[in-house]
Amino acid sequence: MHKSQLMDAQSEMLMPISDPVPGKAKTAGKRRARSWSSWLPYLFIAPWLIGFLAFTVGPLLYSLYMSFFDWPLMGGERFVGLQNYQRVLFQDDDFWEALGVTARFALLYVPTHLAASLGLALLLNRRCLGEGLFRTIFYLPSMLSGVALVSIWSWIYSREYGLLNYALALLGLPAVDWLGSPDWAMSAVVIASLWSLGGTMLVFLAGLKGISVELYEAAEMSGVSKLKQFTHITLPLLSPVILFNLVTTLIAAFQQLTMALLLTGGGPMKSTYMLAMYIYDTAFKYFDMGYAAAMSWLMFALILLLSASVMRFSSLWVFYENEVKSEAPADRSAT
Amino acid sequence: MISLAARSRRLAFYSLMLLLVLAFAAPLYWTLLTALKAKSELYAWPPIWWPAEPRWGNFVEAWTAQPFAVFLSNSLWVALLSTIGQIFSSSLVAYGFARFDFKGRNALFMIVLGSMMIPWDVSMIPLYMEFNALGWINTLKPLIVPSFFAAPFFIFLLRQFISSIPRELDEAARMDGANAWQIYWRIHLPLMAPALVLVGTFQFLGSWNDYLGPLIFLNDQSLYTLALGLAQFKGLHSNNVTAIAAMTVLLCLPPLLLFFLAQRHIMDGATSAAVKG
Amino acid sequence: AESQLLRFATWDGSESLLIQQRIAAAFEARHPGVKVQMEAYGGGYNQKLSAAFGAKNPPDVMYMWNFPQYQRVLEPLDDYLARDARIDRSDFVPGLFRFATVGDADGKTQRIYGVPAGFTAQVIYYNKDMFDHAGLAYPQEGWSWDDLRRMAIQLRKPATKAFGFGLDVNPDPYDFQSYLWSAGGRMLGPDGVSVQGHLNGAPSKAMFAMLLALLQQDVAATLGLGDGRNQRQMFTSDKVAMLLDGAAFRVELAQDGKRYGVVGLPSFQGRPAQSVVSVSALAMARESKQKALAWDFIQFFSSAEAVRLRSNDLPVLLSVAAQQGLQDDPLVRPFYAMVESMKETPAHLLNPRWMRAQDVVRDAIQEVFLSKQGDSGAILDRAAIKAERKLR
Amino acid sequence: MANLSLRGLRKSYGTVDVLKGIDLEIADREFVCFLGPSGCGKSTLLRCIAGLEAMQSGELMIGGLRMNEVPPAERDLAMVFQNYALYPHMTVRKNLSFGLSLRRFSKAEIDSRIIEAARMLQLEALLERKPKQLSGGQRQRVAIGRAIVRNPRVFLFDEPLSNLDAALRENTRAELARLHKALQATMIYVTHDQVEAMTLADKVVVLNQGRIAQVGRPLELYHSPADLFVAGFIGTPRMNFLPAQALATLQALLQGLLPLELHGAAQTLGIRPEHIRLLAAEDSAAHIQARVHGVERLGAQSMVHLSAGPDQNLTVCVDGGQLVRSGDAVGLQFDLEHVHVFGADGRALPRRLSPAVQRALAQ
Amino acid sequence: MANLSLRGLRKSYGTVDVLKGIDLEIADREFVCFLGPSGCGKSTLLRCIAGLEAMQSGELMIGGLRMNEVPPAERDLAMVFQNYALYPHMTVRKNLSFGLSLRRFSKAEIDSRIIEAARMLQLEALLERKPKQLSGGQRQRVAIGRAIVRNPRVFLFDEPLSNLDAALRENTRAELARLHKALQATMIYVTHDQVEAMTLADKVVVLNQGRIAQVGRPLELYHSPADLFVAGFIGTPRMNFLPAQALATLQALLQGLLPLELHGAAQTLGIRPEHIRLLAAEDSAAHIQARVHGVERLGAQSMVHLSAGPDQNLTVCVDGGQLVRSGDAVGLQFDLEHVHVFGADGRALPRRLSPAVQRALAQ
Ligand SMILES: Nc1ncnc2c1ncn2[C@@H]1O[C@H](COP(=O)(O)OP(=O)(O)OP(=O)(O)O)[C@@H](O)[C@H]1O
Ligand SMILES: Nc1ncnc2c1ncn2[C@@H]1O[C@H](COP(=O)(O)OP(=O)(O)OP(=O)(O)O)[C@@H](O)[C@H]1O
Ligand SMILES: [Mg+2]
Ligand SMILES: [Mg+2]
Repeated sequence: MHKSQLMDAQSEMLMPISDPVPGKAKTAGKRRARSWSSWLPYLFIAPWLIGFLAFTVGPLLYSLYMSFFDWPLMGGERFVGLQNYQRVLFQDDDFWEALGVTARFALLYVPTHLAASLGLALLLNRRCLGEGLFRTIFYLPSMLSGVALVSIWSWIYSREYGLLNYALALLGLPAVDWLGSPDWAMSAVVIASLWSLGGTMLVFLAGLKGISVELYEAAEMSGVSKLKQFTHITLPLLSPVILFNLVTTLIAAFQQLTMALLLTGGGPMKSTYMLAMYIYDTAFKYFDMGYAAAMSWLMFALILLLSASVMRFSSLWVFYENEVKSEAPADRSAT
Repeated sequence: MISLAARSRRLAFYSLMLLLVLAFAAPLYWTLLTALKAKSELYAWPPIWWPAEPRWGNFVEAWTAQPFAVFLSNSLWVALLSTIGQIFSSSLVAYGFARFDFKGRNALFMIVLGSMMIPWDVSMIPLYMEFNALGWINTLKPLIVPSFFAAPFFIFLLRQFISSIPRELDEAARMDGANAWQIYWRIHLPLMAPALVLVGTFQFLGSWNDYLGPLIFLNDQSLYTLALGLAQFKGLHSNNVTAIAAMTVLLCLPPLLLFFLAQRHIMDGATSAAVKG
Repeated sequence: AESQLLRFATWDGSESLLIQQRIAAAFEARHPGVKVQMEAYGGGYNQKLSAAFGAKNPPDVMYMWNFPQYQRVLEPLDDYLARDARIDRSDFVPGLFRFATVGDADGKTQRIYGVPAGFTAQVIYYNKDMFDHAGLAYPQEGWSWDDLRRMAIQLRKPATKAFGFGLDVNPDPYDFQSYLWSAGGRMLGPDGVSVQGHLNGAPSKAMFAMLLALLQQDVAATLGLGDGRNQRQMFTSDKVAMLLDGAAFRVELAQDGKRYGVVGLPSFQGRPAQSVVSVSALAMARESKQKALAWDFIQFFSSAEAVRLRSNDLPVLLSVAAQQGLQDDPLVRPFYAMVESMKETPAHLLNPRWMRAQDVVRDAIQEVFLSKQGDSGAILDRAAIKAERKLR
Repeated sequence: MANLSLRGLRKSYGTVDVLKGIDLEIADREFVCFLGPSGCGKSTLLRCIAGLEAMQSGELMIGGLRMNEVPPAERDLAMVFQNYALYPHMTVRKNLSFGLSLRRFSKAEIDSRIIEAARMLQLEALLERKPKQLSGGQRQRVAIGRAIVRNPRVFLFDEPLSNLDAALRENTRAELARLHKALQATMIYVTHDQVEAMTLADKVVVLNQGRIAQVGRPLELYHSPADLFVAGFIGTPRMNFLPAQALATLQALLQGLLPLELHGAAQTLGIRPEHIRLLAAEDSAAHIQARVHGVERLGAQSMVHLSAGPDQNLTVCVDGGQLVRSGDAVGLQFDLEHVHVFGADGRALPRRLSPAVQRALAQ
Repeated sequence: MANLSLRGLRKSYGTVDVLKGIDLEIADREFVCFLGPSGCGKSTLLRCIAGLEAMQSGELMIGGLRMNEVPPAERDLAMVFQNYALYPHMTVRKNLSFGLSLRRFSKAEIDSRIIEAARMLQLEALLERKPKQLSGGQRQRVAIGRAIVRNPRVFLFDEPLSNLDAALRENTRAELARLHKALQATMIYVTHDQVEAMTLADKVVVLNQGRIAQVGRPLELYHSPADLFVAGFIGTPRMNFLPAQALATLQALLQGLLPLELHGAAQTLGIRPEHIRLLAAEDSAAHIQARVHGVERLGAQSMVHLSAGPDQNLTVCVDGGQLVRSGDAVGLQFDLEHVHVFGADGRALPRRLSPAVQRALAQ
């Protein structure tokens, strides 16, 4: 399959289609075509490539460079080699603590977020009256800027005057100190973050819309229950989208900043103090840029590792419609 | 006509939807409520669901407190241009990654994914320096131009979507004499419509609500975007809740409207009936 | 004349920003060809400023409070002050310049890096309506925490969820220093390195215990979390009768037409109360290309004319305050009194690395007040050790 | 019991009326073929029966029970979709077993059914492939397989053999016939292949533009088409039509065919290509004269295209061995017992059936 | 000039060898049909010619130029895909015009071509619909239309008529034949319908498991199949095969057919259903005796299934009017000039062709 794709690519061209022309012109055209076509894919990805080189690589390398310095931002950097990394890994309890909190958050957030947004997408995928309105409303919280969301949530979570405790009281349940108790704060942040699942939900929805109705019809005819249709048709065919959402949600979980920063400020008692916030504080509160850069790079490596392993195992469960896995082991090198 | 079971199923479905609507609309409703309240009503207990006398004037007051009209036009420029840029550049790149096999493709794609994970904090200052060197600081360029160079998130998203467009369509177009560009432009772009609506929505909202970018790259107030204007309006010391709520409501109206108009393009079966089998 | 652009960064928004724009306009009127570019960074002030400094593209003049942190990139102003006859340091509220004064790297020479533009001390605001409703007399200067506690108990109304006093359990540790100082404690020793024996000294612990008791006995509302974050609104909407706050709150209350009074901080165990003072000052970037003009602006900003315009701030100039009769205004007098009460030095002026340790203190404060069942003494002991480590 | 009964079934897509009132009875265990031009509504009718498409009005009964509101899954039908609708992510084996594994069949039972279906459809070697790795005909066979492993009360086949080669088609056709006998299920079968319809069906339903044109046993349609449409549609090559008035000789022919009172009504004569004999030009037995303008040789037979006058084209089917050339002038002799007569409204006029035809129909 | 020449073309998917060395010459303006069982590689071969599939080895020349590296767009071919591959987001009109507008045809030219194609395929009323709103046959017609509006040097049709009804198919077939004449393009046509192959093709290529089994003019394949596979594959119902040794009478028959020296090699006799006559049982002209075990009535003809011994099943094609019943005992008379003889390796032994057959082949 690898080879055939390669050939496909090679024969794609960006030249106007000429009429059949006599031999000589043809060969010339052919040569031009071949050199063109080997460049062609790069032309398509050029926007990213250029942008990446222009706006990402430089700053990235610079931050790597910074991570080898004691860099107090306000002047006077000093080369310290690997000291920053050593300090992060071996001397900084706060880093590990924040990492633990982040992991806890990710563990709570990623599955619930994915499940909830998939669930909503499934509901929205039904033809029904006012579906556009439903879509819009479910997406609403995602449209609010972080600041607005946070003030809303502090109102909802307020121990004394909060809506949530009001509701609990109506149900005869005791009030919960959502943001004031280290036991609840994490759940509070997770729940609040969940409210903005609109984006993920829409991605799922668009994915669902791409699954041919006929497959469900066929399954329906075979008497396959809705649940089995979901597990055996929807999930596999949605798997590329699930993978996308999984990876991006994972990344988002690790980079989570706004909600916790604004809602709890990392507290109470650091129960929601996550890695991204620690890096943020180190950079913009303590002005310790070198150290922040080192932590950033470690976090980057960590996320990369996680995502890479997710991607790696994805071949076991992700089904790509257009990529048939060939039995030949020799061909397995290509995706 | 409709059986009892079907009817009760439908009833259950709509009740569930209604419940969810309540849950999801609550935030904005509360914001609206806050915007209409008098300050003394903010902490009324038990909660009130509609202010005794709604103060629509709060909106006018909030709007005129700052040159929000200027901010609005800046925001629109930034959001619209970057949305256009993002839609085209990302789909182009995604198409490149999805439909070609070329040397280093997998490695490059891993880099695309990887660059999604770069923590923003530390590359911000070097980026600032770079834009400064380009003379872009205190212009809208840093907020617009990078979107013309495809964001990893969207590349990844679109690539996943392209992977479900039947290759037979590419082949048919090739037979019809379309070159790679035309296949992208005439076949893939329209077929990606649902996903492009997402890209557009996300990018528009991202630009619209972006606070950090404008904060860092803009100095002059006449260039501020709404989100920055709002944050700055909030200030460090004052906490004018009603005005902020009013501005928040105003701020999310344009994206709301746009989204409502765009979402109908997230329709089903974009590629069904394309091929048999 | 060629037009000159002066960049001026401020963290203010709303009305204060408008006032500053008016000052800038007045300055421009006086300096033809000069345009003052107001850069209002709002809540992102620190981040924006650090990025701008980091990229060596800072504004010429900026609001500043944490001088030790920014010291290296700021222009020392001693010479300007010395040379400029327009500025009379003795007219400034005493003690304010101390906040803009930082020791050099060698630790010997002390230099001034900013000219004060605003200040506040902490006082107790009380809600006259709530007091009247409860039939209570208003607090008087020279009162004590016991008085406060008694009043609070009487003001407490569980039905409407109204409290007599609100305690910020998630405070800026800087502000929290008022409590500790009033008890004879502090966060950081005068040597700038020892936290142990101070944060967890007996006076500090006593203060913590007293405050914790207020919460535990449901006398004080827990502020600083949830919508307690908007503590001022809670005061305005009659949920909290007494609130510790700075001068800016006056402006909001005046706008809302709220009936309120202010009184100095209560004394603890017979000691005179002490408040921290927060000072904002104008500073000049060391990298500025137009230092003369920048200085002119700074000077103008602190001139009587500008100070009068800045009606949202307490006047930094005694002469202006006197002119406006503020020293006699019962709603202002306590601020000046509390400024004078300050004997201690805020921790951040003692050690430029304090910000790191400060977060440890913040966590400790939260832990004491939120864990509630925990042994506050032990918490403070642990925090002191950790904070000290951060300072090294 | 799986008899179906459709009453007044209507269906439209937006403004496009597709089914315009279908009334049809299908007996239990009957094998019914739907025939009709492309786009006439066959698939739609099937989908309505399956319950995949809601009808605008009308009633559908299966086994005497109203089915309109019953979801497809509960109707106990299996369907082969015209465009297969294979599960792209499942192997052929999974595609086949998917519907079974959910009904808690034992592993052994499932396997044996799959093996049986795979054998019958010659899919044994392909069981582990995914649909993308199959040829068009192979995919179609998987689609058939998926239906037959299910063993339902009613089968719905939508052009199930269209992509198979002749040999395989013949085979599969035979297997389906065998299956029909063995399973005792009702089968509804859409096809464009008349041989299929003729050989398989107990009853053929001819549809035209959303209406039923005729229902009858296969030979009935062949020998007594109800109208011009059915006459022209059934039989390949198609029936030749001649205006009754055009040629005096034809007028004379009517004598033996129709009751006298109907002679005036006769508008069109129809005669199938296989019922015309080619004679030498001017042979006195010839009914009309014509000139050959084309010959298609199919091996066993040849199709001779002739013209008998302006706009009077005919096709005649002759033995493959017979020698005809383009340009030849020939005489045509009509097999009188196979001449059809149609009125002005296009409906067939009642003609006398010869004993041979009567016998054929009686069989 | 659009003659094609394929040399040693090989193609495999992973470990599946699909084309195992194809050598084929197609002349300019020739109409070539590919026939072969499902899955034998017809579509793959077409895709290789189109350039959509890279071949593992071999060479493809069009008009004398090597095409292996030339992209599809430049080969000047049009293709009808077996699975249509319609652009789902375009209306029928846009689907048809897409290829033309890419080549910058004038608006008027595009319109006139579309109108012409729509007329020919009876798509006029559907031009503004999207593929989703079409029936299966209508989609297929759009796919055909998309190719023919293009007017290329070479057409590739992959089972283009499989979903059309008989009448429409006949029509379209005729139009394609006309088109072929008018456009003077080379046409390559995959079909399972032998009538199509026979009527349309100048040359038929029979494929079997990735190899070419025989190439020849249609009647050549019918009358002189090269081997058992082709003999069995061409002609419906399929040829009857009898072991040459099984019946003494058959041995005797060989006399007239084969040179003496080959008699020993003869392993299998083949005789088509249409070349057997049904006689009364024990009629002395009968070559063998058999018993009817099934009759399929198709109208004009009936298929009689007989058994002449254990595992000796035959099919005979008789006139539709002839009266036969299951269980009848009959005699079978073989038309000797149509008996085929095959050796042990399955290849046909050179038989003497009767003058009639020779004439037919010469035409
Ligand atoms: N991607 C693939 N991987 C493995 N085998 C494949 C793949 N695609 C096709 N094949 C096999 O190649 C063979 C030839 O396929 P092709 O589509 O050419 O058949 P065909 O002659 O067109 O058959 P049909 O008449 O059924 O369409 C088939 O046996 C098929 O199973
Ligand atoms: N979604 C739709 N919107 C509008 N018209 C439709 C839609 N689906 C089908 N049709 C039309 O309904 C008619 C009947 O379609 P149907 O698929 O039942 O035809 P069919 O008899 O199966 O034809 P074929 O033999 O070509 O498969 C067709 O004319 C078709 O164009
Ligand atoms: Mg159909
Ligand atoms: Mg094929």
